[in-house]
Amino acid sequence: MEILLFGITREIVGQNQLTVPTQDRPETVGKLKEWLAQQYPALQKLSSLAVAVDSEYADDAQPLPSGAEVALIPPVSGG
Amino acid sequence: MEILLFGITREIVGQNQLTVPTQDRPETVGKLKEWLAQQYPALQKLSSLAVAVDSEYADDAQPLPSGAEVALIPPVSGG
Amino acid sequence: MHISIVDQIDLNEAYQQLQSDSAGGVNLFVGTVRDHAQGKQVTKLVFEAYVPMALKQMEKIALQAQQQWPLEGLVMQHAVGEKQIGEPVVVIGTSSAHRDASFAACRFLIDELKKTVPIWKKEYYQDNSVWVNAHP
Amino acid sequence: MHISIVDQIDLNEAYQQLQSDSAGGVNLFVGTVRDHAQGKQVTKLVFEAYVPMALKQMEKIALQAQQQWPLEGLVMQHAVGEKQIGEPVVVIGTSSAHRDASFAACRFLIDELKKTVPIWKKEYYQDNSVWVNAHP
Repeated sequence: MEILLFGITREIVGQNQLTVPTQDRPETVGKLKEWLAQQYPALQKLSSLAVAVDSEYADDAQPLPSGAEVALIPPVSGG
Repeated sequence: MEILLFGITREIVGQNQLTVPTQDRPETVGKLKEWLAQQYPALQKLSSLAVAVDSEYADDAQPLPSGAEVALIPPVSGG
Repeated sequence: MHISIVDQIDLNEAYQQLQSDSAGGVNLFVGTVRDHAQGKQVTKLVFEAYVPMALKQMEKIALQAQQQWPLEGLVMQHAVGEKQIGEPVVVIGTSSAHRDASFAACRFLIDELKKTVPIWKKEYYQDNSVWVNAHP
Repeated sequence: MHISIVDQIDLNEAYQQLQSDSAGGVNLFVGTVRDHAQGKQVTKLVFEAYVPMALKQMEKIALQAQQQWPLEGLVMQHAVGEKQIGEPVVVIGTSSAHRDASFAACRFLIDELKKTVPIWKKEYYQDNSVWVNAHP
């Protein structure tokens, strides 16, 4: 599973995209966040970290079907 | 004494400027308004009628020195 | 501050005059000629101003706004003469470090302008014309 | 409604898109690069967007505004890439028959954009740079 990265999450991970290994594949947004917290502790220091599934904000219970576009959304600062 | 006219006051009086005859010369803004009410009853039908002396709104007690620029200010509608 | 009575509103000039390195927010309000008023079809408007007094009143309002809010820039342009549907007739501009001030000051300036600045609007309809606000 | 992520803000285009014969009031809010932030001298900004999601979120906000106020026109442009001091980075535009609606909607749109639209700003100072809002 590929995860799109933006802003500070790209710098924390050190890549433009993050690949979650098949054996770790999380079934929900909540599980993905748990995996990320373990792999990249610096993500927990952010003011907030949302996950978007198919370009929509997703809550922890939301499933992550294969083929979905998944992205990390650190605190926004447009405008 | 010359009185500048704008908007609907110019149409009511039928001129761009109004001359108050020397013998009628009002000493205050209040007296001027009384004279105008007699001469041009249609002015009393306006929503409001202010007088400006030297480009400032003037109250009824304000004197009208010779040489002052006096203007009638019907209800404004800019913007 | 930049205050003027003009034949043609110049929105780009207004924006340039509001530019400031310390400003993070710029507000522009543009009043335009609407095609209807009082339930009637409007064909055109004509604006007339008592220019020296209008400029003085606009300056007073502008000073009040500057006292109330920390503004970087302030613009008031009002047009006179004949204006067609869609044409701009007034532009109010404000800029400030943060947007609270520029939003609030912009609203204050247009509201006050409409109350006290000696400018008059004649509305032309298909069959007649009236000086707006003149009668109760 | 006209919603876009652009390299360069175009204020004149925004104003043209807000034109409507039924509109009497047009509001434009322009966010620009300020020379200071958090008490530091800013040298430049860089904006990054998750474009498809940003457009979707802007559209949601725009629909909310259209439901809340009787708007004739609505524009949201946000810039991405490197921006220098004084440059515009966002323009929000609204038009309506009466100015209450356009003022309120304009304020709502910029406030909501800053809360939910996936766009990120990196501020560069003399000696370092930070992603704005990233940390508590």
